Amino acid sequence: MSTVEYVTRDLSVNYGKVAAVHGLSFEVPAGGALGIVGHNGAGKSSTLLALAGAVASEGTVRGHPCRSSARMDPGTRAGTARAGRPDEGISLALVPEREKVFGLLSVHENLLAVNAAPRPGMVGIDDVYGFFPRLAERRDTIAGNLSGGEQQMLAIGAALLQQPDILLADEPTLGLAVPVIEMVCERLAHIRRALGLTLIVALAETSWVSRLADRAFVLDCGERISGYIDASDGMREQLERYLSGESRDPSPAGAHPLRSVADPRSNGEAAHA
Amino acid sequence: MRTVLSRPLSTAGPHPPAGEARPPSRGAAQGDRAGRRETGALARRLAIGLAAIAAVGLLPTQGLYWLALGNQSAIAAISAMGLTVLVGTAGLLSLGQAAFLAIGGFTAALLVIHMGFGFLGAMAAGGVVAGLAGALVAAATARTVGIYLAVGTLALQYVVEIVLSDVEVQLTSGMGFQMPVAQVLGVELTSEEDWWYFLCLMTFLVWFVLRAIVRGQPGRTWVCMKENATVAGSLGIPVRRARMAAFALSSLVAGAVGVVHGFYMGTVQITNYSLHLSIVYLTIAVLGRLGSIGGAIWAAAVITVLPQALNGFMRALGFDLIAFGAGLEDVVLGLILAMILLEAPRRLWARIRPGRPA
Amino acid sequence: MNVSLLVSILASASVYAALATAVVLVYRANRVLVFHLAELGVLASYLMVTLSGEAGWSLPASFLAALAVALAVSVLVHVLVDHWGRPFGHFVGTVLTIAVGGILMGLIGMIWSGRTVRMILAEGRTDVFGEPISTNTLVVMGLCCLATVAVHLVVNRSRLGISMRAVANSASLARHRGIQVSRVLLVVWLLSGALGTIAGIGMASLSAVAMEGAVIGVSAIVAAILGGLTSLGGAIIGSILLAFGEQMVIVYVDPRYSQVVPILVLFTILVIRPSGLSGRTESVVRV
Amino acid sequence: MISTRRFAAAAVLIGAAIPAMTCARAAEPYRIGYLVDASGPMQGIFKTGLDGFKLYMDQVNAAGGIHGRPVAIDVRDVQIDPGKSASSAQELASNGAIAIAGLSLSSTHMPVYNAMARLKVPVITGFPVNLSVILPPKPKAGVYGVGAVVEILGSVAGKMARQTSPEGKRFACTVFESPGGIIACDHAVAAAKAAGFSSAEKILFPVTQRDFRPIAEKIAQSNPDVLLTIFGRGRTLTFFPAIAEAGYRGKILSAETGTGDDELREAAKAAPGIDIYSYSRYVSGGQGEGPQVEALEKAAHQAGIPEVLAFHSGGWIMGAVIADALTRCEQPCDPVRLDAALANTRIDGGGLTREPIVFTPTDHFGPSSYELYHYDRARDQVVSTGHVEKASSQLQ
Repeated sequence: MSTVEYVTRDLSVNYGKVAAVHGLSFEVPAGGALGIVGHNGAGKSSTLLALAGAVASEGTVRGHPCRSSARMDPGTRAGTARAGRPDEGISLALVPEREKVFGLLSVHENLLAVNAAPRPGMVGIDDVYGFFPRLAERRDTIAGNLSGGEQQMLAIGAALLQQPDILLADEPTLGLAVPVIEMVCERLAHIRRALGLTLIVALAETSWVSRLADRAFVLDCGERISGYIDASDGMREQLERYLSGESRDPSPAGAHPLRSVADPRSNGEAAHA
Repeated sequence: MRTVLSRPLSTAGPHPPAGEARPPSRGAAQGDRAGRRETGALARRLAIGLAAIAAVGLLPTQGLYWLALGNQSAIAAISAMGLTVLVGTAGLLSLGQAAFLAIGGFTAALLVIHMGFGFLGAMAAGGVVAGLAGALVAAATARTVGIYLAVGTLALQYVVEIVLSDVEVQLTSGMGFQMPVAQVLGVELTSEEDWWYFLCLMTFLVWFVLRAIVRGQPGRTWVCMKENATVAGSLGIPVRRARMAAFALSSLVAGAVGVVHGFYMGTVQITNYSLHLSIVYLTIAVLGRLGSIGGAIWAAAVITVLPQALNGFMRALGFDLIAFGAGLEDVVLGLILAMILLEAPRRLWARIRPGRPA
Repeated sequence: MNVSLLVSILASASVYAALATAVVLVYRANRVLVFHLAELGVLASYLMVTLSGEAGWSLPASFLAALAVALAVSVLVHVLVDHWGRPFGHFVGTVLTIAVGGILMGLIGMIWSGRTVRMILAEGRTDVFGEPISTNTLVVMGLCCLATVAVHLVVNRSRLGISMRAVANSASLARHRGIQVSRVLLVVWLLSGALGTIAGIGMASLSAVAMEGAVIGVSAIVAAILGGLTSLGGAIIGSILLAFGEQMVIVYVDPRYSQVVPILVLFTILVIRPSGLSGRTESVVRV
Repeated sequence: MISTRRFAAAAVLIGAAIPAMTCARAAEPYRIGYLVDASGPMQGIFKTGLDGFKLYMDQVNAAGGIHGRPVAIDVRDVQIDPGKSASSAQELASNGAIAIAGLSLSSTHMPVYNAMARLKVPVITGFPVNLSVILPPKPKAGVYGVGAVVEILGSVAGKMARQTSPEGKRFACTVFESPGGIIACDHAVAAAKAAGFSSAEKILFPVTQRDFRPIAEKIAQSNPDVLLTIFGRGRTLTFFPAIAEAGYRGKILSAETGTGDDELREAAKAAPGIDIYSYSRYVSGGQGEGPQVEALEKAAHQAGIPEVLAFHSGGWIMGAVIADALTRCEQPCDPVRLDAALANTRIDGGGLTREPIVFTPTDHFGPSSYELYHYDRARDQVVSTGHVEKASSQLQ
């Protein structure tokens, strides 16, 4: 396994006075798959947006959203990255939560409407049709008329065309039927193996975490409240415990010094400049 | 305090980014600042009141020309106040305000010349008919919002212009209705000075009534309707009726002032009420900070005096102005409208004094 | 219904189609209804007639110069509406174009002070089904149709067109897909400026280079709304219907009501079907 | 609420304008206010009239002015906006103007008359269009006209139409939609029927109409023998080619309310196969002969004006009327005394028009005469046919 890791260090996202994500740090090995689990409003989407460098204009991002360990100075594991933006060399593609496809364009046009910098070993439209044969059949239908699963496949296909090093998927299982979710998980695993793709997936409930990610952690109110939980039989129970608030790890290394562990509610107040 | 202008013109636009919560209020520090702001507002209101009374008294001494300008800005102020209620409070953009003035003016002309109505009677009748027309327009365009409504009122402006010019051609073979001298409670309004005192009184009354309405229950329903019509509907606000009331009130005011305008000019003819006039009234309403009824008064004064001041200034510089002036006025008017819309003054002001958050 | 009337209707329809396509193009991209295109066309026609007349330039050269100025103005309007105006919503953008229209008319008034000049693109007559039609009308019709079809092809066929339609569909998703939204919007404004110029010059040579030429701006918006404001095909259908209705009223009813036709049709459409004839249901809030 | 800072800023703006406005009071010349459409749709007609007026007044000032005092002309561009006309007239009157001259489209006349009646300042409306309020028996006080009263303009057209087409049956009149235009067309239609035309119709179009192709189709279909056009400048240029293309081959009689010989020639060249006549109260382009004609030609030549049009002649005559009234005005001359002087004016047209200009207390217009011209395609010249139609100010 290559030792290159993608590191997120002390990330925080603010919309005006409201802190959506606060002092978040985590790593994901290249080619690995990391799950971010948390309730609605925990800051999952804001984290993915910050990683992709696509936070809305009103939001401000601080810290290092995504740095490649290969380029960092080995000693201090910090580097000359631009604050608030992912490193230059890393390409990230986001599969959004709600608005996934251009509903008024056909499937093929959706795939054409991707503007990506050319890279060696390019993923072409034919490769996407290879990964998702169903899309090849429905090539000329208007994306708005596709089923939920097909739209999800199309969204993933369009993300792949951006030649990503890391694929960010925001709630890929939301609103899909169980057999469709099975198919999406199987396809994602196949694609990761074929392209050596790193995957970060945000999920609100725990039933499919083990199928999609090698390990996961729990996010609550913009902060990380658990260490890494590896994909195993007991993964679901552990995650449920964190989600229900039963247990809570003191925030791991790199937590924000000012904030006292005991009272998570005070983060918005004290931190505001 | 959130500036009113940045919200009113946008209809059911995108909601603020998800997750924005109201910041918790701060304890004692805010209390005394509110107190200070309260007395500050009182002092300001007093100063403006005094300035207004001084203006009413002083202007006649400035000579006829300034009186005429004062009268014209008073007429513009009253119709702009009506428009401010419609566009600022209720968020319904109308490009047809001049059409309602025309409806009021022509109604009065017909009643005065053919039925012998008096000035006040004609003014009431003109206002009511225009108000009904406004309610009808609101009912007809009920299913439209935002830009479609604007284009709908533009349609009204054209239709009224065509129909009323037909009426004018048939009845007066195009010369317009020659209005008799206006008589208010026995007093004949012949000289500019008489008109000045009457118009100031009317401006104050309309300002007072509109302000009471906007601050009262109708005003609140309109603001809810402006923020989000669907939510307002779900809260039990009769949106369709509130919308018709807003249109009716605004066009009632426009109709009444249309009659006054007809008597003041001595002639009622369709060319007095052009689309250009509607856009000028919109500029006045926007310049006067939509939502603040009083704003329309001083904004009307500025927009009426500005072209003359501009011409006088250019003439003082010795420019040959004959073919140059009219174009310059349009450019300046357009620039003012654009600057206010982009809140350039406020943003510029904030940049000059970085202390205060923009 | 003789040939010359039919040609006259088609010529007007082609001018309206060019302008309505520009209106739809901008509206789809950023929900802003543009009111300044006709004034831009009048400015371009005055520039062209001045250059080709007094300055003695050739017609194509003066056309390109006028086009360049119009495109520069379009870039300014793009910055004004899409960058400075963005926080205030698309509604303020629309009123901004009204202000820009006023400014353009003021400038034209100051420079050319309302002169009326005739500008003919091509002299002489050609026979169409046996009836002599002035070549100028045919040239204008050809020019406008060519421009409209070219824009339609760009939007529906080319990659640039697809990213334009993507931005029109959802600007935020387009950003996720790596599309430079503001560059696409700039192209949209440039195309609409070019169409406005060609339509303005076309109508000016059909009738006359005059400040009153700006009145076709409202007709173009009416044609665009007839077509549903979101579909390019609808804009063409709307333009043909409008030109046909207007000229029939002039010839068979009374010329004074020619300006009423587009407005009355629009009024009824707005009341019955606010989203216009074709096109997807616009996000009209049911009140 | 209004913030005091913003209100103060507005007050400063108004304050700055006051000094600029009142500086003219001290000067000693006779001040004549002049309203003109210099940048609107009718600019070709009214601005040319102003040029003619200035030519005359420059000549008067060069010769030492009137009673030793120069005549100053304060010009305001009011386009065709009634509101602006009235307010500009008030501004000029309050700046010391003892008379208002010129005025633009007929729809702006009544507001100016009403505003000036309040201030008892006389108004002299220029060529071409005047409303019938100045005709006897009871003309409006303080209002005079040297142009062409639309009723008379129309009825003369009927007779001229018979002159151009002795056996014509169908007559049509087309004009833009303004008070003056509509009244003129009505009277033309009536006079044409009286002169023996079996059918006569009126076709109106909006003031802003510039695309005449459909209207030309409509007229070509009804195919009148004589078509009277009462247009402003610029419309003839686009109407004639359109009607030619629509296949009309009859006669066009252009009322001299706005064409001017130069534009008539250019339009005629673009409309082959149509016989074009025009008629006007004032001669243009060196047609007539007389002292005033030469003086105007010479002054225009010096001022670099390429061709003298009927509007120059109209403006020149208005200058003569006002200068004559100022000379006879009881000193010190003020608006009321000037009005008294104007009320008994008699000056010779000097060749610019056949009938003298006569104003009396009961007739503020006087007799007028109209000459018929024909466009001679061979010599590319608008030539007089010698036929003159005299019209008294008593409406039949």
